[in-house]
Amino acid sequence: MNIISIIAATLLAPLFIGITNQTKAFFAGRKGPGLFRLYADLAKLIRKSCPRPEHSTWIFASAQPIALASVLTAAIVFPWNGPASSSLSLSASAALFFYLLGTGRIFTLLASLDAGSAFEGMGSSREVQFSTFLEPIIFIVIGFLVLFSGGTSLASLLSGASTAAWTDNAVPIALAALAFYVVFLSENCRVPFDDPETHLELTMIHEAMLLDTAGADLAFALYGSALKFELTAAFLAMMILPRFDSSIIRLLAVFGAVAAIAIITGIVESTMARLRFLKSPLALIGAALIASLAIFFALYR
Amino acid sequence: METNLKHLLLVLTPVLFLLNLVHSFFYLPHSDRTEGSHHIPHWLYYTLMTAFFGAMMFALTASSLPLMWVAVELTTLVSAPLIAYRREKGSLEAMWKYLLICSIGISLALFGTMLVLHAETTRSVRWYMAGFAFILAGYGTKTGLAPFHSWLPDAHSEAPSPVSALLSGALLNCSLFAIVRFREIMPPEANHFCDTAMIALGLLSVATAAVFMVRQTDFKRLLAYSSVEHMGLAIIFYAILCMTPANVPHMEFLAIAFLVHIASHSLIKTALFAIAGNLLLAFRTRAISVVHGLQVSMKGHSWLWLAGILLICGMPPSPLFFTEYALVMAASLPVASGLLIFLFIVFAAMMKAALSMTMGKPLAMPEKLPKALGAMPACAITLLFTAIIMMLFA
Amino acid sequence: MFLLETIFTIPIITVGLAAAIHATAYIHGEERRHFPRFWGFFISTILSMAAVILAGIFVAECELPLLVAWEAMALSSAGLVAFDSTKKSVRKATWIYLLACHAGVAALLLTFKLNCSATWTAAFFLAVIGFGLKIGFPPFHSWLPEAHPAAPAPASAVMSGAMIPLGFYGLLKFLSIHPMTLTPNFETVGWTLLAIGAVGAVGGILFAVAQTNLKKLLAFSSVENMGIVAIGLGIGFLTLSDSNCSEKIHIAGLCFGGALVHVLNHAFLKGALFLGAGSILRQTGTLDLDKMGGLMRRMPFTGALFTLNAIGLAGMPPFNGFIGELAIYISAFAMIATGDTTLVVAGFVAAIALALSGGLAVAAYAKAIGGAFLGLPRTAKAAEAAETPRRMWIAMTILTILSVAMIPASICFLRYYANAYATDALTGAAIAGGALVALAVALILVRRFTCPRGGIVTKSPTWDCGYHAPTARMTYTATAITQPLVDFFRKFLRTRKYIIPFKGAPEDPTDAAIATETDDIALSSFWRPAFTYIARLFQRAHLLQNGSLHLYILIVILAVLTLLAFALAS
Amino acid sequence: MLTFSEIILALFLLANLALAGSGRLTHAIRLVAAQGIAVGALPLLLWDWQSAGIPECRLFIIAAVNALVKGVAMPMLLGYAVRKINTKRELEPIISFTLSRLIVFAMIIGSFAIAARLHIHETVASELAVPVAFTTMGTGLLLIAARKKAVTQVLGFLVLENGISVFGSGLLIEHGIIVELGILLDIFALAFILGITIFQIKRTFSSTDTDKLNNLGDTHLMHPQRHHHRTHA
Repeated sequence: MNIISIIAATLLAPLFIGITNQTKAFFAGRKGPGLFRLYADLAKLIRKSCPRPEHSTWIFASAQPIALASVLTAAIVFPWNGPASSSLSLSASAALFFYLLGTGRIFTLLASLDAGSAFEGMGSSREVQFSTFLEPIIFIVIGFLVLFSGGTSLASLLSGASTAAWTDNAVPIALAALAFYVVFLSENCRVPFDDPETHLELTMIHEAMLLDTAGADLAFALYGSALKFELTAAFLAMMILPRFDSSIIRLLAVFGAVAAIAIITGIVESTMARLRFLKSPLALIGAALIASLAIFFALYR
Repeated sequence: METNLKHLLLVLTPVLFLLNLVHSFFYLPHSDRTEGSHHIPHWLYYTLMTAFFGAMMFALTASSLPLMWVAVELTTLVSAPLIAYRREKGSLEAMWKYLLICSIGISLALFGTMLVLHAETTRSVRWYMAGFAFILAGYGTKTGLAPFHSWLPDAHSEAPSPVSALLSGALLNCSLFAIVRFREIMPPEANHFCDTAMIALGLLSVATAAVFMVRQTDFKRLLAYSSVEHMGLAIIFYAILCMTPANVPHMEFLAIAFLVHIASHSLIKTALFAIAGNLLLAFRTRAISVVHGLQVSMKGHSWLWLAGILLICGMPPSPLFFTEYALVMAASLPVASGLLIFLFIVFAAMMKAALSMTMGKPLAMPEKLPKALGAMPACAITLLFTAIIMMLFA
Repeated sequence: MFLLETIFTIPIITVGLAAAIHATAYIHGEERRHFPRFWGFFISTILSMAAVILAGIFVAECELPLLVAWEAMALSSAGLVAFDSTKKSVRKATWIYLLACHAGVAALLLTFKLNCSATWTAAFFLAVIGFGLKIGFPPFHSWLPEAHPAAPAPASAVMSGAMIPLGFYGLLKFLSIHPMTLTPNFETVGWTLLAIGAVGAVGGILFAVAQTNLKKLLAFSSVENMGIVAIGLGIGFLTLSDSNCSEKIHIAGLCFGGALVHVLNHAFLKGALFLGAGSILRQTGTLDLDKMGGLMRRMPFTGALFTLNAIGLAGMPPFNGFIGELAIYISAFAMIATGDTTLVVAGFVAAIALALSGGLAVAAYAKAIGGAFLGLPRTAKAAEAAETPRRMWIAMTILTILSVAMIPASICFLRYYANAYATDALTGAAIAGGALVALAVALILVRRFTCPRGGIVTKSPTWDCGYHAPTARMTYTATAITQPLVDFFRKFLRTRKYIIPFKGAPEDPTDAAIATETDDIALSSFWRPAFTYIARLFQRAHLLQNGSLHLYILIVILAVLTLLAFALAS
Repeated sequence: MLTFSEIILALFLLANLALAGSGRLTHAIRLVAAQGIAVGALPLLLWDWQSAGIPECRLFIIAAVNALVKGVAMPMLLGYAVRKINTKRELEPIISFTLSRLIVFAMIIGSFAIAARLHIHETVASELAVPVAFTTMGTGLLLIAARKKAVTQVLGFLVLENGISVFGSGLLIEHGIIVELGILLDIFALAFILGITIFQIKRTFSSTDTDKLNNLGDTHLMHPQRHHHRTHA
């Protein structure tokens, strides 16, 4: 069961990106690239060779596989099946999950610096700034979940609350979810913070770091970000969803919720303009305040 | 305590005298060559030096208190011409101040002696206390306790370095001994006043030394203020010894620490003054800012100077570390904290000077010094550690 | 038995050994003349650190040996700091370092003087100051960013890896003098350490982010890591102070264990990083990150080892730096889970401080690795740099191997120390780390097979958005990488910008640049003004010794009258 | 006899007032000489002739030597020095003569107050001797601190010593003849050395104004123009 859900998750990941893009196309009145576009892209890219910048080193060569490996590991430790997950997932700490995502980030960062391009440097410098602000918000949210659920492992945090507890804590949960949604947008380089569609522009963050990445490496990078999108969305989904007794229903519910989040993200991206860079940290600090508010609600209810 | 201190000083003073006498044999000729020959004749120098030594021994062994006064006054008289070994403006001024301030001080001490002697007949505590106040001021002047110390930096910096060393290492102790002698005959009712006054003066001395060492520009004055500091420490030490009841177990340890403090200070300071004198000869200046980069230009002296400064600041393995530890542990909290703060400032100021002198690139190349000049400080420090080892095994 | 002693002895031996190997090659050329001085101070530093450990065992009976060893350690390491004795900055650093050490001993003297149950709290705060001056607790850390760049790299490695943590050893020994019955004190201890640790962890790494001098960066990162250890210990004591928590012994064990593990991790990782910084200095002659670049190709072993250790110290899985932090995270979460308000607040403070410092650490080390090793060389010297003699990177390898060994070792240790509390999570982290490595290898193999032509890669110029001939001057410098972050915290960091004007023709501004310098805020805004103020004040008092005999005699008269009045009044 | 000693002591006080207000060097030296002779005579005057009989010859010797040294030798030495160094015959005051007199007057009152605190209850003479001694010492210190010339400082020092001697003889403190002579010898030698030093100062500084004697000190940084560390070419 566990392996099946992990495999399902890894296979489904590009689909959710497709859902978001389709939603955006719908709002823009376009036909859109189709839900399965990313699969095709990946299949094409994986078979291409990877030209590398002249001055790059083993860091550049190994960064994308390592980055993807870390996201995959995060997918492995993620408790897809709630209490019925594998013992590894059950015991894993939330800190491990997010630090694994961080490992991926630092290698992407280093690779972009290795290329020695001014644009990639710019992207990495921004990435560094945003991830710094994200980290505390994530841990405030985790702290809230710990307080709420009483457990410390990722699985117990995301096991979902009983209906009574859920209704009692609707406000703090909603606040925490809102804060985490901001984190989700920033972490996955979505619109108010970054624009995944705008390769080759001075305004981008994540994609800028991949300017010199090509071929299979680019496939790894794209797939990694899709998987990260799915994982963080699943985290958000499991925060909100109540407790389910059956694993399968639970898994389906999670994927359904992730799809919903993908659609919402598409809507958000279609309706919002990108923030100015100087404003972005302020938005993240706002999210931190929202998350803290959730804790106060939970503590002094 | 009195007899212990006396015995110590009776050993220490001749040792210091001999060290400085031998050092003078090498120092004076070189000094005359580099600094001009306008000085008192050598025979007079050595005569006065010996007389100085004699007067100090006389002060230590004098049977009665007035006789001790005579002896201490005598030390002033014979050491004054030594300070003005070279007849030039600075040393004359220093000698004049030394004579005048110390004489006033010593007159006050005479007055105090009379008060105490009279109190012996009347047994009046008031008289004892008034007498001790004058003794503290009078002999305190000679000991170099603040605020009576104003002659000390001038005299120590202007005198030839063997004389400075002897003044700092031996003379100050002798007058401290005079205070101790008087303190021992005070009646118990006067204890509180005596000890408080001694601690207050001691703290003031340490504080004054700290204040004047900060941004000090003259390395011999730096050492002079360090003497003020250590005399302050010694008198606090003694006051605490007096305050500690005799049956306290660490009393004996404290008493030994007091003696060790005095002996170590004398030996280290002698070494330091000798090094300072050599540096003065080599660079022809006492300015800290000119002596720079000894590590490159005078390696041996650089190490000696650093070692000496660290030892006098009470860095282990300096015995002063242990004595200061004992002092802080025995002192009351405000005194201990005050002491630690001022000692820290002293350390900061001394290290600043020492590092600026030893490290860096040399600004001026020093003159070549005869090898024998470096022997004395090394000798003094070796002596110090020999003494420690002897004490450890004794 | 002797657990604490063992843990704090390990870095002394290992980092000391590695540093010694490194030093044989680090000190080269003209400097070899000073070999006796270096080795004299180096060996005495190691010996005095061992003496501190030994003296710590008997601290409850007699504190004097500890104080002596402590001073000896300070003195001999000051000799190492002063090694490059002709430089002005080194002189300044030596002075500051000696002052810090001496002030520490002064505080410790008072600590032991006050160490009885009535004045225990005062003694504790003094101990925090005294040992904190060695550990680098803010605001007493100011000597670190001065002394580390001044000292030869092997000395920095030993000082940062082995000596600084001895402050914790001393602090824990001090706390162990008094029996566990003084529970109310645990709260004081806990909150103090937690607050100091949180400020140190976040503030330290924030300043590290802003540095362009590699060793200063590493020094500030030591402040951060010591802050993390303090956080661990702090929440441990807070847990113990809580009376109604059933699992408190286990949670506290995990906290303490995590802190101790982090001490070791930091020792190995930071030791290797300082050695790496030394290798760079030796080969390029600079520590300025903006003047390096592209060293990974020229110094492959040093570069790879530095990179691995830096990522490890940033606390990223699968490296060992993560395990200690994870233990502290888990215990912080466990504290939050208890629902007790005190513990919840403490847990949040700890978790947020750790998270923030973790995020900033990524920035700092990305800057260090990126600035030094990646991209293109920015100066001729960096372009000409060659790999170091073999034993220099072997020394780093030793420490790196130890770091890797720390992963299973620390899990075993924590299992033993925390009574198997939350061992699953730690083991899980290790397994996940293993999985990560395995997956990465697998993916690289996959790429090899899917790529056409058997994975032979083509090299092309860097794609710089249309500009086809990127030069070294176009790549992002270390300063530039963290510029947005530094700019965001400018009020706190007070970074100064220097515009280096171009010297050539205006139409070809090839040598214009911007350099930044970030001073330690405690030094520039507190210590230096305070010291200058006191010095000025004292200098004004020098008027009392203005040479006028009349004034002197007036002072004598007044003093005599005061003494007399005191005598007659009492 | 006791009343006579009281008159002498009262005259001492007047001499102090006169010294404080004296503007001429020779005049001041004469006053000090007079004080010196009085100090020498004081032990004999205070001697209880009726009951104690004729004192030992020791007392006479001490009195004679005291009077000789303090009343004759040292003033002569000073007078010689003044003539030799050819200094101006005025005392240059830092504190004006009037103010100095007022200060001495205040000292007299203060001394009586201090003496009262000390509870003296032996002889009538000593009751007066202690405050007189205090005042004389104070006047001496005042002269040292508040007059510019080096010679005046020596003069002040002699007054200070006179005050101490008054105290000693007033309380009939006996040191024994050797100590007594030793003390005297010390003071004489001191005066002698001070005199020689004044010559040397005159020669080196071409002035005996003590204002010139303030080159040593710790205020160099505040007065950089005075910063002169000895550097020989």
